[in-house]
Amino acid sequence: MISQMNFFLITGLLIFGIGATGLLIRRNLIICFMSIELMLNGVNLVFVTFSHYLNSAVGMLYVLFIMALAAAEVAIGLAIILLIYRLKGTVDMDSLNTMKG
Amino acid sequence: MEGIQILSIVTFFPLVGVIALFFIDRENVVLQKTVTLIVTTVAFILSLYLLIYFDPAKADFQFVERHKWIESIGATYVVGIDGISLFLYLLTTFICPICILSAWKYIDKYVKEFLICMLVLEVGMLGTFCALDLLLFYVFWELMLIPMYFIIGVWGGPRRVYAAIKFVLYTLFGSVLMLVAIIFYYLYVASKTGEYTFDLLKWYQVLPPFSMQIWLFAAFALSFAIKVPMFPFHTWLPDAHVEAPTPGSVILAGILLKMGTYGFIRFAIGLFPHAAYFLTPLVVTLAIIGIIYGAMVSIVQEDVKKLVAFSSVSHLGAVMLGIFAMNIQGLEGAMYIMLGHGLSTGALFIIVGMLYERKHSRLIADYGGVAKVMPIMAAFFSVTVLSSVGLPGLNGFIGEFLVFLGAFKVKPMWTILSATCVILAAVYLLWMYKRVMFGPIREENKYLPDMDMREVLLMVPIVILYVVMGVCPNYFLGKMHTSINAFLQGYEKRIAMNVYEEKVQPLALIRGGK
Amino acid sequence: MIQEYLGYGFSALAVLLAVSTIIQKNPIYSAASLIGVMLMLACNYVLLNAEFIAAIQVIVYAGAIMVLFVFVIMLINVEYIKREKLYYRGRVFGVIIGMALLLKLLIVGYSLLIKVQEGDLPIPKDMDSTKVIGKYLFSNYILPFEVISVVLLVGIIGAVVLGKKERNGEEKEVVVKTVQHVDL
Amino acid sequence: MFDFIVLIPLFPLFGAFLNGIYGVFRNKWANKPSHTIGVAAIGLAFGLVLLLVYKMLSVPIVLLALVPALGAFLNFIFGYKWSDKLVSIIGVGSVGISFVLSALALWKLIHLDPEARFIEVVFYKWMVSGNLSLDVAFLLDPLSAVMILVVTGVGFLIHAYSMGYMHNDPSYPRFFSYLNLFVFFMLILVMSNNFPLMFVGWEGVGLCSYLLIGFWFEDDYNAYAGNKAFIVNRIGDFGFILAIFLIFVTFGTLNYKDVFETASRALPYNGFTVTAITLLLFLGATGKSAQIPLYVWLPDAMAGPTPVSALIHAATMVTAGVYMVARCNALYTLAPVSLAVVATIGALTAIFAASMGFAQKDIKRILAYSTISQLGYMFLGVGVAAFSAGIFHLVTHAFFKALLFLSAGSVIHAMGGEQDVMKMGGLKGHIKKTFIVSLVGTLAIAGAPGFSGFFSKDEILWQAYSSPYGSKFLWAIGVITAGMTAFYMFRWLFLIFFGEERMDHETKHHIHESPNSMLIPLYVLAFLSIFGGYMGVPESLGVKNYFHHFLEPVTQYAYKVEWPHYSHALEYTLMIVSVAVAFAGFALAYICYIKDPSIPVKFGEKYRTLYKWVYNKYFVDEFYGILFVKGLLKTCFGMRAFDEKAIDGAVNGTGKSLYWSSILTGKLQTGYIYHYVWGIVLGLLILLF
Repeated sequence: MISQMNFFLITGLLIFGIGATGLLIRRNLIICFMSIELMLNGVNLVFVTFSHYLNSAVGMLYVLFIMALAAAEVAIGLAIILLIYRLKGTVDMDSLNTMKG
Repeated sequence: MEGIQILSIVTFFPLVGVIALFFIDRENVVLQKTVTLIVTTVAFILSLYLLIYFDPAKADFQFVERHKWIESIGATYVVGIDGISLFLYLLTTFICPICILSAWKYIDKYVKEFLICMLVLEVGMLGTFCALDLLLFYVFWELMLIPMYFIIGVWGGPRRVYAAIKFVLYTLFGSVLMLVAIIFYYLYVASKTGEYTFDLLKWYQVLPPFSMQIWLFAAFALSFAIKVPMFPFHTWLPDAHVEAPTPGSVILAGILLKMGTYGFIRFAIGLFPHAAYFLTPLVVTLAIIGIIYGAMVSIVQEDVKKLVAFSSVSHLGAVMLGIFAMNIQGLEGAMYIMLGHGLSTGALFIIVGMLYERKHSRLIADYGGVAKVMPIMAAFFSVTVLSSVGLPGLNGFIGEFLVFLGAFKVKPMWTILSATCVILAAVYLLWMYKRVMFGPIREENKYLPDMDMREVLLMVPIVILYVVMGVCPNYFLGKMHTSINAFLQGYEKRIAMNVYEEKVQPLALIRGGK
Repeated sequence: MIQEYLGYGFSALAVLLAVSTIIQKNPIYSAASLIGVMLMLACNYVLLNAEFIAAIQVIVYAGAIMVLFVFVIMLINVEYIKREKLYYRGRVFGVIIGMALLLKLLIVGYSLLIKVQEGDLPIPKDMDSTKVIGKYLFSNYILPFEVISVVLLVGIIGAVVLGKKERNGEEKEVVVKTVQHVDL
Repeated sequence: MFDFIVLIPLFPLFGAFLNGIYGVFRNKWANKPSHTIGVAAIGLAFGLVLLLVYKMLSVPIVLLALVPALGAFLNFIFGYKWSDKLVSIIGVGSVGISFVLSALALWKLIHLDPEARFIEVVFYKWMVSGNLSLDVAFLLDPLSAVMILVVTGVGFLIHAYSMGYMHNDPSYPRFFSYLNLFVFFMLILVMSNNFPLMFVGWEGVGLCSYLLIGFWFEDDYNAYAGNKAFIVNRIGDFGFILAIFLIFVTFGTLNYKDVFETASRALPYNGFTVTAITLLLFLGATGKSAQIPLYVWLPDAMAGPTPVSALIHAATMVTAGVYMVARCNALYTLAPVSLAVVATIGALTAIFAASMGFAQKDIKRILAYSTISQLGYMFLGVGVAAFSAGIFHLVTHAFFKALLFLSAGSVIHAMGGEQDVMKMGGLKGHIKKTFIVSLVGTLAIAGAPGFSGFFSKDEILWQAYSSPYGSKFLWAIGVITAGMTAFYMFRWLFLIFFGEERMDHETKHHIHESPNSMLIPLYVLAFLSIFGGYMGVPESLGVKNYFHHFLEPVTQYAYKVEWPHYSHALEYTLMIVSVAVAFAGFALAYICYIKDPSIPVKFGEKYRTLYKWVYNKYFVDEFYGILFVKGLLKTCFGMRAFDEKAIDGAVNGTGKSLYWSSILTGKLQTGYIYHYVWGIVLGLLILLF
């Protein structure tokens, strides 16, 4: 029982870590954005796992909230990416450093 | 008398003006000014209630109001005044209408915003003088900063932005340290009494150990010393004064500076007597340096406003000397100089402002012989200068006399050094007056208009107060005696306690917090 | 028992697809892999007795969100994007840091796992997850629920505002350029 | 019964107030409706103040005040044209009433027992702070009675004289306002019963002196002279106020009576405290009374109108120091060191200033140096504990020096503003009346037997010789100074009234005698200069010394020590010596300036350096200028530079360093998102460790 739970948890962590790694190694805004989605999904899995094994509905509720937030985030984030592309003609992060100090 | 929450009414009354101003047409400048003038005047008249019903025989705080504020951290809305704050409070309400009147022509852009700033500033100042809760005090203390920042930064002279930022950063620097000290002491009080509170009266009942007092006193004192301003922390003052518009300078010199000295009496010394006693030599040395230094630097200023600003450094040094003489004459004299300086320096700035309105110059060298064409101005100017010089019969003398007497009782050398400002004050002020008003008149100054009715009306109450304060000081001193005596007795009682044994663990205090 | 093995399988696939997501050069492939990850996770949710979440996962994530992604990828010049350099200084270091983070998370997570306790808001035995979620969402979590709805609304409005085309000259030029890119 | 003395200073104050307001606003109010409003308001205020005083005192004598009040009110209503007349009525009238009241006070005082001649009238409580409790209270004792009589009497005459002298001056009301204010402060000074109140008057007269010296402020020099006077006086005041503090700390009170009684009872003879107090007080006196080293302001003070020089810088204000030392005789007699200092400084000033008077050319400056010299005499008198002698000389000096100054004013008036004696001469025939009164004044100051100066100067010289604090040396200086005085005063007289007429034709044509309003005060003063001395005829001449006995209740402390007795014969001898020396001075002046006017020229050429030094007043002014004024300014400039560079530099430097460091740290913001992600992840890792 516990080993099964650990397995799901480890899966969640792995997905989170892969997402973080993706964020670190890619320069394409869209792929980075997808990596963030990956991280969110990893966390979601952990939540649901705990919800199941600890018999608490809180985890599932949080997953719902996270999904709603993710939806909003994607809507705005993609709109921003589009806008950036329109203004700059690129979504490569290397060319986006106007916030340079 | 019960039930009328007069202090809150007066303190927040200027906000009525702010609301009224929201509904006045932007173009209708005269109405805006009139409304503000009426509101501030009504606030002054209301504040006279305090003067009439103030019981000089009672040492406690009077007109006290207590309301819940932020219960979760134990902050309460407590206001009240005693003999120490009474006249400072009244001075504020008195100066404000005069400021509005002095700004009548001087401010010609963003009038509405300016008036709102002035009204908010008045709320902040009044609140600072009557707040008895440290958090409330801090809120009011910071509240003043913002309108003042705008007044200097928007309506000031050519280098206004520099001056405004210097003023705000300098003052903030001090007050942040004070905030840290307030929070620290709050936790200490909680660890001692188990009650989380910012109430000053409850804080007075706790006496922290010496090692802690030193640091807390230093934090408070630095904040107040910058505001006063004491000797090495004074450089924001000339810049702020020179750049600020007339009403800004008047408020700055007349009232804002007194908050530092008031804070010293009420908080820094009141809460940390041992540290104050221990650091007296340091503070007094700085005060004496300030007295002489301020006077000597102002001798050679070319800008009238700068001269007056440095004279403030000198006068406020005398206030500090009086406070730290720690006897009744010194303290009462310090209070009296505060009031007198508020009037006379305020009036000096008003007069300089009037000259500036006419000639658009503050340089002494641009004037000369103006008394010929402006006899009324010359008369008011001379009375004000003399009051600032400390001529007996006017307000300045009483305060200086008492302060120097108080200091002499402690250490004659203090007085011998600092009383040289009696000579130096005559040198810088009269020399300036001579160069501005006397001598042959220049061709281009021959047609400067004299003071008009508004300007005369604005100066007359001030001049009457000079004379009243100089001739009948007992009326004013009589209302202070009990409070100042109680303050001194409390100080002596507390200083007799032993605080040198206890050790505090600051980290434990913070971890033990709520 | 079969469920257990199914779980292992889905999880393994999810991880593999996740890796694929981040190493694909073409964003479209990445998106496809991501959809796969989400589907696999949905399967896992079913195994974990969270049918409602699984359904939402498929509908919202795999459906709505990923469609958005794909749209955007389509709008953007794919050819251009493909030109991204995949190998550069720091990438290896990035992988190392990512793995280190993963490891650390595992260690910390394990140490925390010991302290895991029974949670509140228990799931009654006779209720399925959908019902439980409904019950709690509209009682204990009503305020966050409302707040999240406002957030969504803000998101919608924000997206609309951001996507709106400006009407002054310079902006137009850029838009034209963009359209040309799409044509290509 | 003595409550009315409160009014003595108040009347001049009212006058000053009314004239001041009028002077300030008269251009504004001319032919305007606000005129009436302003006038009504002031009249009302005046009436209210009078009512207040009346209620406070409940003395019918207050009604007297209503007369000028009514006059003032009516005159104000009737407009601008009559204003000067009105100003005169208020100005002169108020001082006149004060004079009448002072005379009344003296009259009542004389009718009391000598022991009871000490009356304190409390006006109101001034300030209380801890154990400090001060009243605004007036003291009437023989000393202050003499002083108020001199102040109001001479003051009244000079006011009356000013009506003519200042006629047609555009600032006429202002002048009378200041003059009245001066009388007020002077009366406060002499009537106060405690030190701080005396200090009020002390500074107040300094203020009026400042205002009046700079009265014609369009001339830069006048304003400069006023400033110089005020600032130099302030140096003295610094000493005075320290003395007040020391007195308070020592005695716990500042009331004269308590201080003096405690002092004579409890303080040790020749103790440190009492010496310090008296020396500090004397520092104040040197400032106000123009003694070495603070005398430099007085010659410059002659920039003011002549009546001012007469009233303030000759008759009254400058003698305040003498009054103060006499007032504090209880303290001074306990401090022989201080007394010696006072006497020495007095004697030195007397001879030093007299020598400076030799070569001056300005008609008023000669008199100014003479005043300094005579003040030195007074200090010599009080310095040998002959307080009544000092005061006596103060009184007679007030008469004859006021007379001399006013005569000088009359001469200047006649010459159309010319002040250089080298451009006068032979005026005897043109302005005979002025000449006669000037002669009287010169004789009095030179100490011609029978004139007032003879008695007072002689008493001082005799006391300097015979007092236990005196010495033959001091006496010798005094006698030499007497000779010098006679010389330069007759030089002054001869240069103006005798010899050839050195003025140009234009001026000569316009020479005219002054109007009666100016001459009548001169006659009165001339009368006083002759006969004023007879109230203090020395007892050796077989008459009772009224003056001395009258002051005895005040100066009694001086007689606690044994005074040596000398024979009358010795006194006669000394008297004859001093008269002879004075006559020698006169003879020398006669030879030099009438017999053979070429002698001084030759002398000046022969001893060029000496002449130059004397003419330039030994370069003391220049020396002070370099040492103090330049030094102070240099220091101040240095401090300003320090303030701007070091202190403000440190403040701005902090700001600048923060600015640059923020620019540096800003470089960390590369703008690349992945760098921020790196930061986040690394931070997370660090946190998890």
